Amino acid sequence: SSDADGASGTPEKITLDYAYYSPTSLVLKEKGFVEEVFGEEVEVEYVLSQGSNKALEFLNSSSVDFSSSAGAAALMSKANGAPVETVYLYSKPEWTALVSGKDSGIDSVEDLRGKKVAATLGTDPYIFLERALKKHDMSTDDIELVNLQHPDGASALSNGDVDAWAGLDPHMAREELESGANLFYRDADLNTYGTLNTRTEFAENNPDVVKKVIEAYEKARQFAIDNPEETAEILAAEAELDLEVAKQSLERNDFSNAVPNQDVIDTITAAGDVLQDVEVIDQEADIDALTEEMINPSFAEEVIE
Amino acid sequence: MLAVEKVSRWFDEKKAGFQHVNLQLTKGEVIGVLGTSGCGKSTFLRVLSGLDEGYEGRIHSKKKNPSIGMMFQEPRLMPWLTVFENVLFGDDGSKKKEASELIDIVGLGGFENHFPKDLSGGMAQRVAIARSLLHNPDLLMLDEPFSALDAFTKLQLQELLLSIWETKPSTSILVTHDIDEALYLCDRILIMRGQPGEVESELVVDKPKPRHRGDRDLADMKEEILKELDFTND
Amino acid sequence: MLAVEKVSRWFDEKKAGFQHVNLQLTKGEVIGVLGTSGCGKSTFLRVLSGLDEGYEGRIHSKKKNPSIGMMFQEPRLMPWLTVFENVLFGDDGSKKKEASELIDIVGLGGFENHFPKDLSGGMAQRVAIARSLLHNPDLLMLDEPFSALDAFTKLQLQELLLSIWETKPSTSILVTHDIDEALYLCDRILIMRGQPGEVESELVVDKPKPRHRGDRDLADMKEEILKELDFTND
Amino acid sequence: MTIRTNTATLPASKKKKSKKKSLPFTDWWAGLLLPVVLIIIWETASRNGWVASHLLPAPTVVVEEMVTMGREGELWGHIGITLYRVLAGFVIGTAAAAILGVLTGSSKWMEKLLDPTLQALRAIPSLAWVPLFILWIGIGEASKITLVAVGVFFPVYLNLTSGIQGVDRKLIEVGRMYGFSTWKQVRKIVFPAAAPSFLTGIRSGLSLGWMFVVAAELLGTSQGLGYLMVFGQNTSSPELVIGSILLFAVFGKATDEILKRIERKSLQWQDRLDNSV
Amino acid sequence: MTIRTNTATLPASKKKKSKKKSLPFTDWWAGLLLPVVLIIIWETASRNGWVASHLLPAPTVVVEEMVTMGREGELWGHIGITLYRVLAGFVIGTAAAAILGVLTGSSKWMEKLLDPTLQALRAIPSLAWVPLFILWIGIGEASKITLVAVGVFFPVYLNLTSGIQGVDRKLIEVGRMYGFSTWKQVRKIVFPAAAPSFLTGIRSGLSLGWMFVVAAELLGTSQGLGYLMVFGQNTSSPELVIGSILLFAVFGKATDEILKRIERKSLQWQDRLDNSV
Ligand SMILES: Nc1ncnc2c1ncn2[C@@H]1O[C@H](COP(=O)(O)OP(=O)(O)OP(=O)(O)O)[C@@H](O)[C@H]1O
Ligand SMILES: Nc1ncnc2c1ncn2[C@@H]1O[C@H](COP(=O)(O)OP(=O)(O)OP(=O)(O)O)[C@@H](O)[C@H]1O
Ligand SMILES: [Mg+2]
Ligand SMILES: [Mg+2]
Repeated sequence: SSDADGASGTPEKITLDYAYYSPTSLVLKEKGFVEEVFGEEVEVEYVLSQGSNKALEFLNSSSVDFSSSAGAAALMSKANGAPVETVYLYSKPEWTALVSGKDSGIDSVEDLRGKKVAATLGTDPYIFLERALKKHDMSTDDIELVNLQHPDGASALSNGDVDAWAGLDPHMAREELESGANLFYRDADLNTYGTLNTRTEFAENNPDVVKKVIEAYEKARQFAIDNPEETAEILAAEAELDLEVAKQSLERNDFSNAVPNQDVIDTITAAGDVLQDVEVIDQEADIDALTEEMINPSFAEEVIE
Repeated sequence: MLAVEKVSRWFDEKKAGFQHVNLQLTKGEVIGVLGTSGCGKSTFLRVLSGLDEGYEGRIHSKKKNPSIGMMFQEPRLMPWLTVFENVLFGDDGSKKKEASELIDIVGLGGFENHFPKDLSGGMAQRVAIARSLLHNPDLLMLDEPFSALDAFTKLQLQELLLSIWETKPSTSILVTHDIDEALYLCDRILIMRGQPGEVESELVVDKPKPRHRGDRDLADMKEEILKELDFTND
Repeated sequence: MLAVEKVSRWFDEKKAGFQHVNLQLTKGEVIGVLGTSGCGKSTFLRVLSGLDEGYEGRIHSKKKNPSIGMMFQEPRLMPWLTVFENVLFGDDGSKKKEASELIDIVGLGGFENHFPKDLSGGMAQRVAIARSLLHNPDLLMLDEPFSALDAFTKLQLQELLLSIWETKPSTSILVTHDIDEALYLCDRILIMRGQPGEVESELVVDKPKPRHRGDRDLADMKEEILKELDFTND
Repeated sequence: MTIRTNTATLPASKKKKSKKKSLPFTDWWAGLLLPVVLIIIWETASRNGWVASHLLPAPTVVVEEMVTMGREGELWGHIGITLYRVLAGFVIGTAAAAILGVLTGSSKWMEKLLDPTLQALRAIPSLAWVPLFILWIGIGEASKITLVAVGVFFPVYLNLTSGIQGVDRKLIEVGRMYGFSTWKQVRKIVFPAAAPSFLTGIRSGLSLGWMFVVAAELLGTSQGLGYLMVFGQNTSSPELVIGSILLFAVFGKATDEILKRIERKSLQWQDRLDNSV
Repeated sequence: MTIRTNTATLPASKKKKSKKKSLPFTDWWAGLLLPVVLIIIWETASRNGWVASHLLPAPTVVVEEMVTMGREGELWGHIGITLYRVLAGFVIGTAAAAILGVLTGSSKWMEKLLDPTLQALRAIPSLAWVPLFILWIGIGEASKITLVAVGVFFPVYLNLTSGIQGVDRKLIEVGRMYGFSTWKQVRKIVFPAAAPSFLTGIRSGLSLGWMFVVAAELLGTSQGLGYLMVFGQNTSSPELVIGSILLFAVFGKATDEILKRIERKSLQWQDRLDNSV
C-alpha cells in the first residue's frame, strides 16, 4: 500500500486487485500464490476491480499496488499524467466484442447509427468501440454512448435498455450463452492485452516486490495452462457463472506469453493513435514515447528467463 | 343559554386547576370572574370553550354548537400577519371595513401594516381585543383583556365594550383583576379562590348600564369583594 | 448615578418611539414611569439597558459598567427550564436557597418543577419577578411587573418590593399603569404621553416609606395625574 | 341543543385522555396496516408470476436468503463493518458541524469568514466527492468514514445555524441583561432554544450518513451491506439486493428511533399539541 | 465612568445601524478571504509540483479546460440536461412531500396510517434505490428523475412534519375558537407557522436533489455533468472531475441562493436578531 512508495525495503503489506476479466488473478487469489512467494513477512490484500477504469483509479490513488487492466486503458491513464508502469502480461485475450440483443436486428457497425450503446468509459471495450467506429468512418457522436460498468451494461442489454453493448468477458460469454446475444463485430487484433501495472515509484523502490509478484503470477499462469478445468471452476465460482460460460470465456484467453514485447507496444500504440484522433487523449501527447516509457519488460524478463 | 353543572378540571393530582363550578348563563348576560392568580380562571374559560376536554361534570347548551369568541390572556397574534390581517383573522374578507374601524377605535390607526414583533405590549393586546370583537359570537369570553393598558386607554375600551353590547348584546364572560372594571361592566360577578379554585361567592350587580363610576353602591360592593378576596381572612 | 440627556429613539420616520427625554437618577432612588400605551416606555427601558443602541443623545453613568437587572413586559421564561431553574437563570448556582425562598414568597411553592407551558399567566409573571429580584443590580428596571396579578397578590408583591429596597436599596425604574402603585412605591414619577412619547411632567412624591395607602396627599396627587393623562385635555 | 358530559369519577388522567382520543384501532396496527397489505400483494404477485421473479423476488424468498446468510454467519461481519462506518462518520461529522455551527452562530466575525466557504462547499453534491476521495485517500476505511462524515456534516450544520438564527430575540435579550459572555449566551440560551432544529438536523444527518455509507461501499469494498448489494447486483440476484436494502432500512430505522427517543425526552418543555396532558 | 453618546442628527436609520455594526472589512471580501487564500495555496502547490498533477491539477488548468469545453459548445448540453433533471425531480419531490406532509400533519388518522410506512421507507438510504430503479424502470430519464424526486422528498417531508408538530399550541387554539375546519386550520395557521421549517426542508431537499442527480448520472448516462465527471474519472483526467464538481457547486449555489432569497422575503415577520432594525 501507499506507505511503501517512499521507503525502500520490503513493505509490510501489499495490495493487489483481482478481476473477473483476469482469470489469472482469480487463480492467484484462490491458490494463495502470492502468500506462498512472500511467506509470513508481508500481509497481502485483494481488492475487486470491476473494470480497467476502476483498476487504474485504485492504482493511482495508491489503494492497490498492482492492478490488472487493458493495455490501452493503461496508456490512456498514463497520457493523462498518471505514473503507470506495465510490468507483466496476464493474458492475451480476445475479451471484447460488440454485442447486440438477440432480436435487435443489429448486425454490423453501421447499424449502430443513432442507437444506444453501452460501454464502460476508459476500458478496453470502450476503446474497441471507438476503433471499430473509426474503421467505419463513424464516431461516438453518431451513436448514443451510455456509460455503464461491465455487469450493468450486460443487464442493460438483456433488459433492452440499450441496443448494443461493447462487451467484456466473462459477462459477454454469459450473455452469449444465456440470452443468445449476438457478437456481431469481433476483431482479435483490436484487443490490447491484459497488462499488470504498478506505479513507477513503487517499482523503483521495491524491485524485489515486483519480481516476487511476477513470480506468483507465473505460478498462476502455469496453473491455468495446466488445469483449464479447475481454472474454469474457479472463475465460475468467483463470478457466480455457469461452468459453461466460464469455459467459453476462458477459451478466448491466450496465456502463452507473459513478457511485454514489441507486439504489445505496437498494438497499444495503434490504439493510442486512434484515441488521440477522437480526442480522448490530448493532441500534444507523444504516443510512442509514452508507450515506451510505460512498458517495462525488464522485471518479467528477469523472472521468466 | 349555557348550564354548567359541577364542572371540575384538575391538574397535578388535584393540586391545581378548579373544581365544582356551577353556573347558569342567560342570554345577553355579562358575567365577571374575579380571583386570585392561578385559581383556574383561564382553565375555566378553556373548558367552556371546548379547548380542554379533560374536565368532569356536565356542560349543557341550549343552542346546538353555539359560536364562541375568545380573547386569550396572551395576545396570541399570528407573527406572520400584519395588524390588519390579524384583526381580520378568521374572517372571509367581508368585514374589512369593520376591521379598519375597530383598529381606529382601539387607537392603532396607522399601525395596520406592522408585524406583531414591532408592537408594544399594550398595542398587541389591543389588536387581540379588536380581533375578538370583530365577530358577534353567541358567547364571548375575554381573559384579562385590559391588563397591559394604561388607565385611560382602559376606560375608553370599557366604553367600547359597553357600546358594542348595547347594539349587539352577546352573552359574555370577562375575567379580570380590576374590581372596578368588573363592577362597571358586569351583571353578575363570580369570585374564585383556592388551588384548585372554587367559586367562593356570587354577586349580582343590579344596576342599569351605563353605570356611574363613582356610584356609592358599587363602592360598597368593592369593599365587600376586597374582604372576600383578602388572604388574611383565611 | 445615571444621567440621561436629550435621548430619543424613533421608529417609522419619527412616528413612533420616544424623544427628548432628560433624567437624572440618584443612587437608591425609585422612579415610576406612567404613560399611555405605545408611548415608548418599554423602548425607553431598552435604551437605558443598552439593548437598543439606535438612540440619539447621551447616556452617562458614574460607575463603569453598572450591573443592570431587567424584568421585561412579557415573562420571557426559558421554555426548556423549570420554574426553579428559571429563577436561578443567570446565577452560577450559589443562590439556590434565596431562589427557593423567593419562589415561596411569590406564592409558587410547590410549582418549582413545572415547565412554563404549565403555568397560568400570573404565575409566569411571578416567576419573572422572582428571577429579576434574585440579584441586586445597581439599576433595576421593572416593566409592568404586576399587570397580570389580582389585586391582593399585587399588594403582597408591592410589600415585597418595599422590604427588598429597605434592606438592599437599588436604584430602580418601575413602569406601571397603576397610579396607586406608582404613588405607593416611587420617589419620583415621570408622566409620558404622545407618539412619539415625551415626558409631559415630573412629580416628586415626598413622603417617607412605608406610606399609607389611604393617604390624603397621595389621593390628591392621583387626581392630578389623572388629569394630566386624560385624553380629553388634548 | 348540545350536552357535553364527562362523568368519570376519577380525574381526567393522561391515560383516560389518550384512550378517549384514540381511534377505533390502536396505534401500532394502524401503522402496520399499509405495509402488511403491500407485502401481501407483493408476495401474491411474485408467487403467481405476475411480476418476473428476476425483477422482484417474493418477500419470503428474500427473508429466507437473509436468514440463511445469518445462520452461516457471514451476514454479521457485513453488518458490523457497516455500522462501524456509519457511527464513526456520524460522530465525526456531527462534532464538526456542532463546533462550526456554534462558532458561526455566535460570532458575526466567524460567520463572515467561514460561512460563505462552507455554503459553497455545501453546494457540491457530496457524492461528487467520491472520485476525489478515492483519488486522494484511496479506498480504505479512512476515505469511507470521511465520506460519511461529510454527508452528516451539512444537514447538521445547516439546521443548527438556521435554528440559531431563528432563536427568539426576546430570550437572547434576557441573557444580555445578565451580562452573559458570548459563550455563556450560546450555552444557556442559543443552544437550548436551537435544540429542536439541531435534533432535526442530527436526524437527517444520520439518514444521510446511511446513504453515504452506501455510496462509500458501492466502490471498492470487500465487506459491508453496500458490498452485499453490489454483489447481488453484479450476480443478478435481486433477492440479495432487496435483502440488503431491507437490512439498511432496519438498521437505519433502529438508529433513527434512538435519536427520536432522545428528541422526545429532551423536548418535553415544548408547548406542542402532543406534549399537553 | 461610562458615557454612551449617539449624536447623529438623522434618526437612527437602517443604514446607519448596519454601518455601526460592520467589521473593519466589508462583508463580501471577508467571505472571499478564505477561498482566495486556499486557491492561491492550491495553485502554488500544483505549479511547483508539491502535489502530483494527476492528483490535483492547478485551478488555472481546471478553468482552462472548462473554458475550452464551453467554447466548443459541448458543455452547455451537459449543463442543460442536468438542470432539467434536478428541476423536474425537485418539483415532483417537493409537491409529493408537501401533500403528504400536510395530510399526515393535519389528520391524526392519516398520520397513523401513513407515517410509519414513510418513516420506514425513509430509513432506506435513497442511494440503495439506484440498482432497483435501474432494474425496474431502466436507465432512461424516468428513472433518473424518480431518483432525484425520492432524494428531494424525504428532507422536505421530515422538516415539514416536524415543523407542523412544533407549531405553538396557543396559535392552533385561536383557530379552533373560530371553528376552523381542519383544512382551514392547516392553511391559515399550521402551514404559515411551519413555513420556516418547510423552507429549510426545501433547501436541504434541493441540495439532496443535486446529490441524487450525481448518483443518477454516475450510472448509465450519456449526458450531464455527472457523466462528465465519470468520464474524467475513468480516463484519469482529474481536471474534468474537479471542473464538473465546480460546475455542480456553482449551479447548486445559484439555485440555493434563489430559495434563500425567497426564504428571507417570506420570513420577515420572524422576531430574530437580524430582522430587527
Ligand atoms: N422594533 C420596532 N420597530 C418598529 N416600531 C417599534 C419597534 N419597537 C417598538 N416600536 C414602536 O414604538 C412605540 C413604543 O413602543 P413601546 O413598546 O416602547 O411602548 P410602551 O410605552 O411600552 O407601550 P405599552 O404600555 O403598550 O407596553 C410603539 O408605537 C411601537 O409600535
Ligand atoms: N397544562 C397544564 N398542566 C399542568 N397544570 C396546569 C396546566 N394548565 C394550567 N395548570 C395549572 O392550573 C392552575 C390554574 O391555571 P389558570 O391558568 O387557569 O389560572 P388563572 O386563574 O388563569 O391565573 P392567572 O390569573 O394567573 O392567569 C395553575 O396552578 C396552573 O399551574
Ligand atoms: Mg389566566
Ligand atoms: Mg411596554
